[in-house]
Amino acid sequence: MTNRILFIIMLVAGLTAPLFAYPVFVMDLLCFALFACAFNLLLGYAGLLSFGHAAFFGGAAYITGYVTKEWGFTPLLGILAGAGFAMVLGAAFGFLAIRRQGIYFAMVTLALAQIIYFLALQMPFTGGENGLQGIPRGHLFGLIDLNNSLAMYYFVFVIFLIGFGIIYRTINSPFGEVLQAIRENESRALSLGYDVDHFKLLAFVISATLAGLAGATKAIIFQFAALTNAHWQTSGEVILMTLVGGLGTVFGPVVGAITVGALSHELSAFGSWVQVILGTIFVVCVMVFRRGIIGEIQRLASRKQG
Amino acid sequence: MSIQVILAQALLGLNVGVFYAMLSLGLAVIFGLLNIINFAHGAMYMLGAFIALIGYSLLEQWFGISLQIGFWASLLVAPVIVGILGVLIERLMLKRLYELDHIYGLLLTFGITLILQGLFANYFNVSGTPYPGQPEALSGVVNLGFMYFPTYRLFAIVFSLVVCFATWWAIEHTKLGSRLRAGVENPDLTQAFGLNVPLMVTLTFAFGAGLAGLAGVLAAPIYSVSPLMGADLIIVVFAVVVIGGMGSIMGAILSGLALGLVEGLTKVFYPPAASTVIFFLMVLVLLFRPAGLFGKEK
Amino acid sequence: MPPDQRPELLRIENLHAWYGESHILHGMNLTLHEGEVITLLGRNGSGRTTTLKAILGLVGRRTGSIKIHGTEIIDMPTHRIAHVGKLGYCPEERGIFASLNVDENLELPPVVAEGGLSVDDIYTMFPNLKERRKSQGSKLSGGEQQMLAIARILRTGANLLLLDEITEGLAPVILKSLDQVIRKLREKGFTIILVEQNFRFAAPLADRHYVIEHGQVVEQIDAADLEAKKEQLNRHLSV
Amino acid sequence: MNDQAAGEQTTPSPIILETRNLQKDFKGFTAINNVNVKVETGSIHALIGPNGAGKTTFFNLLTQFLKPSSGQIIYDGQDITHSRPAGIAQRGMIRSFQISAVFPHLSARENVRIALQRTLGVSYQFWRSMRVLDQLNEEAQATLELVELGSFADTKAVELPYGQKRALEIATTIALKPRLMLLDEPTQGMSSEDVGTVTDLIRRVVEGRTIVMVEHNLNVVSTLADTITVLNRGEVLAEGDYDTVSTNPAVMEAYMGTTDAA
Amino acid sequence: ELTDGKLKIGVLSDMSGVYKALEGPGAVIAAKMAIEDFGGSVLGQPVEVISADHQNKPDIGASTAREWIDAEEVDMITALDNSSVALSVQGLANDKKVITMNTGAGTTALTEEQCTPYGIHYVYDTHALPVGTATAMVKNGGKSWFFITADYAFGHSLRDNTGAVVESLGGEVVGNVNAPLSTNDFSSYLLQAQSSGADVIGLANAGQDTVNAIKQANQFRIVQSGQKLAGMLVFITDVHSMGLDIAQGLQFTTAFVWNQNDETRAWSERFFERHGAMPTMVHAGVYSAVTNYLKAVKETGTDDSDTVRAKLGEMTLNDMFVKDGSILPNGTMLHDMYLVEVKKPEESESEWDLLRVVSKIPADQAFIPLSESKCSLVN
Ligand SMILES: Nc1ncnc2c1ncn2[C@@H]1O[C@H](COP(=O)(O)OP(=O)(O)OP(=O)(O)O)[C@@H](O)[C@H]1O
Ligand SMILES: Nc1ncnc2c1ncn2[C@@H]1O[C@H](COP(=O)(O)OP(=O)(O)OP(=O)(O)O)[C@@H](O)[C@H]1O
Ligand SMILES: [Mg+2]
Ligand SMILES: [Mg+2]
Repeated sequence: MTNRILFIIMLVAGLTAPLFAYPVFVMDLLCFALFACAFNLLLGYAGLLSFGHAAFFGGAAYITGYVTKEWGFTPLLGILAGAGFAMVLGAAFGFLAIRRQGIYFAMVTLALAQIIYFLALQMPFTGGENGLQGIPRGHLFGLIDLNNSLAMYYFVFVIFLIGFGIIYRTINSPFGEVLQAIRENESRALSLGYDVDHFKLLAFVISATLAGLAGATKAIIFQFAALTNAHWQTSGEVILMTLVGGLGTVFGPVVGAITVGALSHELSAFGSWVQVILGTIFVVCVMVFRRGIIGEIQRLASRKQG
Repeated sequence: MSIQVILAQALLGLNVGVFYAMLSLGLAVIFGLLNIINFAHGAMYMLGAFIALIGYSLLEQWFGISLQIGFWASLLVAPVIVGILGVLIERLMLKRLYELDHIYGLLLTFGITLILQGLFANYFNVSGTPYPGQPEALSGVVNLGFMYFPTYRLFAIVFSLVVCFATWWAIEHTKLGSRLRAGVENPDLTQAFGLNVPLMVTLTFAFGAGLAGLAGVLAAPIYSVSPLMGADLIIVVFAVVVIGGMGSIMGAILSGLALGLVEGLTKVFYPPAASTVIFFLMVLVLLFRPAGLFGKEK
Repeated sequence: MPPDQRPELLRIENLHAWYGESHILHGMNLTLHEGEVITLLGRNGSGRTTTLKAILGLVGRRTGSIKIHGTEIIDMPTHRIAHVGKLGYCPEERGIFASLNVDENLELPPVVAEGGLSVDDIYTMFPNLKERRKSQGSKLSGGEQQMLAIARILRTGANLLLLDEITEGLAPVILKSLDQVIRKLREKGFTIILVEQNFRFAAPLADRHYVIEHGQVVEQIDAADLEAKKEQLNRHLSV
Repeated sequence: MNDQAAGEQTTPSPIILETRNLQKDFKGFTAINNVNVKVETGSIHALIGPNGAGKTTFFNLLTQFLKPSSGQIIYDGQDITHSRPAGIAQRGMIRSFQISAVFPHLSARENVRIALQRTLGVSYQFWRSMRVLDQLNEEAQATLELVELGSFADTKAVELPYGQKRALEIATTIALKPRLMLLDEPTQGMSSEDVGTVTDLIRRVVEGRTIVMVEHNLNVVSTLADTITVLNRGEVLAEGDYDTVSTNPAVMEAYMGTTDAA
Repeated sequence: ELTDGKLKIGVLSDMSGVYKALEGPGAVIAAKMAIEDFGGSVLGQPVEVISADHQNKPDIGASTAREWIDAEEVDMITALDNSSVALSVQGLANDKKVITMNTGAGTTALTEEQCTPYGIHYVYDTHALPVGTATAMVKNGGKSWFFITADYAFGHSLRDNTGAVVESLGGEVVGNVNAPLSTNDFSSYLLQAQSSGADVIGLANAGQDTVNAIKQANQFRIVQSGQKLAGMLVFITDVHSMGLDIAQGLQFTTAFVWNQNDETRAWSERFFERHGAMPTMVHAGVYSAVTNYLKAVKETGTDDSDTVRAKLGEMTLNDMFVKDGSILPNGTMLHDMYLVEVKKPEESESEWDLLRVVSKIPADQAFIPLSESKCSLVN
């Protein structure tokens, strides 16, 4: 019920956003929202804390940038290539990390992501510290000029909706049900005949792919693939976004990404105070506001009903 | 490449290694015994360095107190102040999170890190302020035959090693370690046995924090004091703790030293990988020894 | 000296206890004299475990009065109760620390009074444990964990023992030796509260039985009256 | 070993599970030593023995939660010594745990449904709606009724009292329609009337399946078990029906702790 | 007339990192001083300044610039003190037809391979820097060089150009090691340089990195053991923070010395009052760039980028920073540079009296001549 209302709000807000906000900025938020949703699928629903998701986000951006710039891929194909790369990378990471649990899992993903960061810094095609610049936005289906920021915006919005839809469906699927069971009691799920590792791996790959989708899209929007996106702080940021919005809620990551993104943007004039303010918000969230924004709303709503 | 060069670089590696060891030790105490992932450990290290800096050169300017806290005094004052901060953080905040997923502790300390870094970045140059208070007695160089090595760096190496091994001894040769682990695993029952778990936890946290502060003071004369000096370091130190094996005090110390060496030598043979080699090793270690080099399989 | 003329050790009056919102104990009253062994009987979920936990301050909230040797402990923090009351607790889920080995588990609880058993005594009593002394708590068999849970409070010198379902999962051969252990402890003057499903085990050991239903004492039966009241007891314990 | 039993029946019962020289060492400690056990199809086979004898370890080996150090496990004519745990469950060999194992934050119905869902073959389909699972509700309810949990279908497992948690666990296990059920101390921690319920339950569900159980409660063992294997220090001490085993002096000494008959 | 009714200048700089002291907040002050000195308005409209921190990250720089151009309608962007950032912003601004007047970045790529019709390179580049310094050092016997290079566009460009100068004078480059931007411990790299036995250790980095490297070289007695350090890009703020004890005798190339003459001194003292430190060449450059940009707008009567850029190309620039300067089609601002030496402590008369001019490097020698330019706009 709440979800339906929220979905309508999100749809309307998304469709009208370019009217009252700077489109590129909203597109950036959408990318982070999708990224956070993908991350949430893993942490909120499979109970796996990945501290290396920036590798998929940033890695996909490089691939998309490279294939569109150097091989002349169309933007759509380029984005798919980026997401596809994230999928493969996700499978590899997953294969190595899934066998570990809890904090070890987080650490392995972090270590693997640092290695990707290293490659991004050292490989010739990424441009090192300079980043991969001048990625063309190109034409969608050979027709629509994406240099037009409205066209670009709605293209991004559609990508976001598709990604969001996939995640929503995954959570509410038979697969999602098994994931939850695994999170609750892993060895019991195993003894019931579920190949726990396969389920976790699939969840990991879906999450990585969609994180990659977000990063690939970002590369086209900004015409840039940069190290920042692959840095561990980006992995940290996406965790924060998810938590602020509400871990394990469908819309939480979206709201979290918008809140954190908008805050850092609005506060950027305050220099280092941004950090202080964001830090304070997180501390407050963790201490008294743990369900996150959406989680709290849902609690209030259900309390009213009940 | 001559043996001298390798030796010189190894010594520099050891220099880095003692800082890894000290930080990962503090982290391992908090992380391994209390199960708290203290992301703010890097910020506490930074804080230690700033306390030394402020104590030495800014007290008068800031607070109008004509008092100078020299380097030696800082070695005591800074860990105590950082330890008190640790007590506050633990008592006022972390304490309420123990029943929840560990991720909340991580997030809280992440937030605290942002606050601390941000605060200092407002007043100090991000790229660093030199610490002027290096004691005269340690300012020379020692001729080691194959190189000139700054006396202070030698002092830092020896001092850190002493602190690390003393801590290890204290934890392993008292019941403290097992009591803490029990207190974390099942605090209710441990208290029912008559152990004051909250106090133990607070003091341990404060101690770990104090170690970070101490490392910060030691680092100040070598590196410039900067609000971000702990930011990237913390990630590396996490890796060191994992490689050493969570919960293993000796593991944290030894792997800190060893990885400092490895990193130092990588800087010679393939400099670009120096900042990443530890993560490669971490992946390898976790693949073949999931519990870390010194960790016990759970 | 007949048990109820000995000095009073524990007096619980009008004890209420809650887990979060749920109100579990509804005014318990219970008295225990030094050297007595009593059992708390009742069906699953009647609140026996909760009674023990309430004594130790391990419930969400508790009101009423609990006095040990005349000292009110209702407002005391948990970690002081063990020392003040010289008591040892063996929880129903055993509470073996997975991250500690057998030796460490055994030596964990601090000594609260003189006169506890030495580690060697304990290993003589439980030879199985001796063999496994370097094993991680999590790797012990169910029964080994149970033995360890009992063993470790015998070391502390506590003389008031709260034992929750200690016979669960033990082979008859171990039960026999456990029976001996309890008897010995009783002779030595320990005061014991036994929470037991295994009535056959508990009945011959206890001086008195309290029957608990819905968080209240509904019946108190002296050992001597047990035969006479058997029927009543059965009514309480089964449907 | 089962010659006698086989001789009494018109057709020799096939053996559903067999271990050959099974062995498990933990760092210099042998928990299971050269164990040969055969379990007949359709029987209730109890495993008893003093604490630490290796019963749970034996279960863990059967279900591949632990890898055997040596020896073989033959299930249904096939060597499963090196299969994956999930694979074994998929072949119809399901276990319950000594320490209660449910999905605490799922309702009783969902707990059972998770088990039923596996046979539906949709578990990897992340693109399907969860509504495909509604077809299982009826069967889930029926299974819950079987263990007298019908009225608790919507209760979260964590909120169930202990005895009912065990019942739920058994319901989940049955839902998989196992051919071979491994129950580790199913009555542990239950009051006498719950023990009765569970004993009845086991008797009821054994129709058409085989059960291997670890149990300390000799009442339960004597009423339920067709065959009993006694383990001691990782080795088979005795085997046979209750009367044979309970009068075996070695068993009496090692397990009952007496020399007179139980 | 102004297309959008106002003129906005963006100062995009490193406000918090390694380059904060040499450009950063001081650049905003310099830009504001230029506007005030110009009268605060042009063509009847007020001139605004906005500023932001690019954090030395090219993506952050580019997205800030994009937002400035799209949403704030910024007409000119200056500072850009990081070569990676400058390249990305110049590229983006070119797409959007906005003038950039880079005062802080060094790489010659800005006016060579990646030159644009709207990009102007104002203060110094990695060709101008070594011309004076490296020439002087090689001539004094520093034949073999080992580089410690900041691992990004600027460092690489500086190392390559310096290497080329060294080799053209008959010297040789015996080794190189790349150190990440904002390294706080150079000791390992310094020891590698030491063991290479090179005569000169060339520091192809800037700002705090250079300061740290020089200080640590001092700790390890590298200069005392006979090797020379060559700071390829040193600012007066760096010298100030190192102190004369450590820095004395260091030679380097600069475009501006604050106490060179009365005009520079007068401006610098005004700047000092507002900023608390004497201006670097980059601060002075920002002032000059903004002033000349406003002049061009005023004279052409429009903020149209093509017109203004054409006008800038025609003007001869003269102010306290530059004498007879001109802007080439590839964007290079041609002007004289100076080889300076850090004074000995006893020579210094005041806290900021730190440098002595050794020689002047004429504009035509300092910068790449148009005839050799690789810029596609030139040929
Ligand atoms: N942590 C808890 N939170 C909420 N309710 C609880 C908790 N622990 C126990 N309860 C409830 O309190 C009631 C009494 O439980 P208690 O454990 O005291 O029963 P018991 O008599 O010891 O029975 P058992 O034989 O099951 O151990 C039960 O209804 C149980 O569901
Ligand atoms: N992972 C392990 N590592 C080392 N030793 C182990 C491990 N698991 C079990 N053991 C040991 O193997 C022996 C057999 O254990 P097991 O759990 O099989 O006993 P059990 O027969 O089930 O006993 P109980 O009736 O007490 O549950 C025990 O002594 C136990 O300590
Ligand atoms: Mg109980
Ligand atoms: Mg067992």
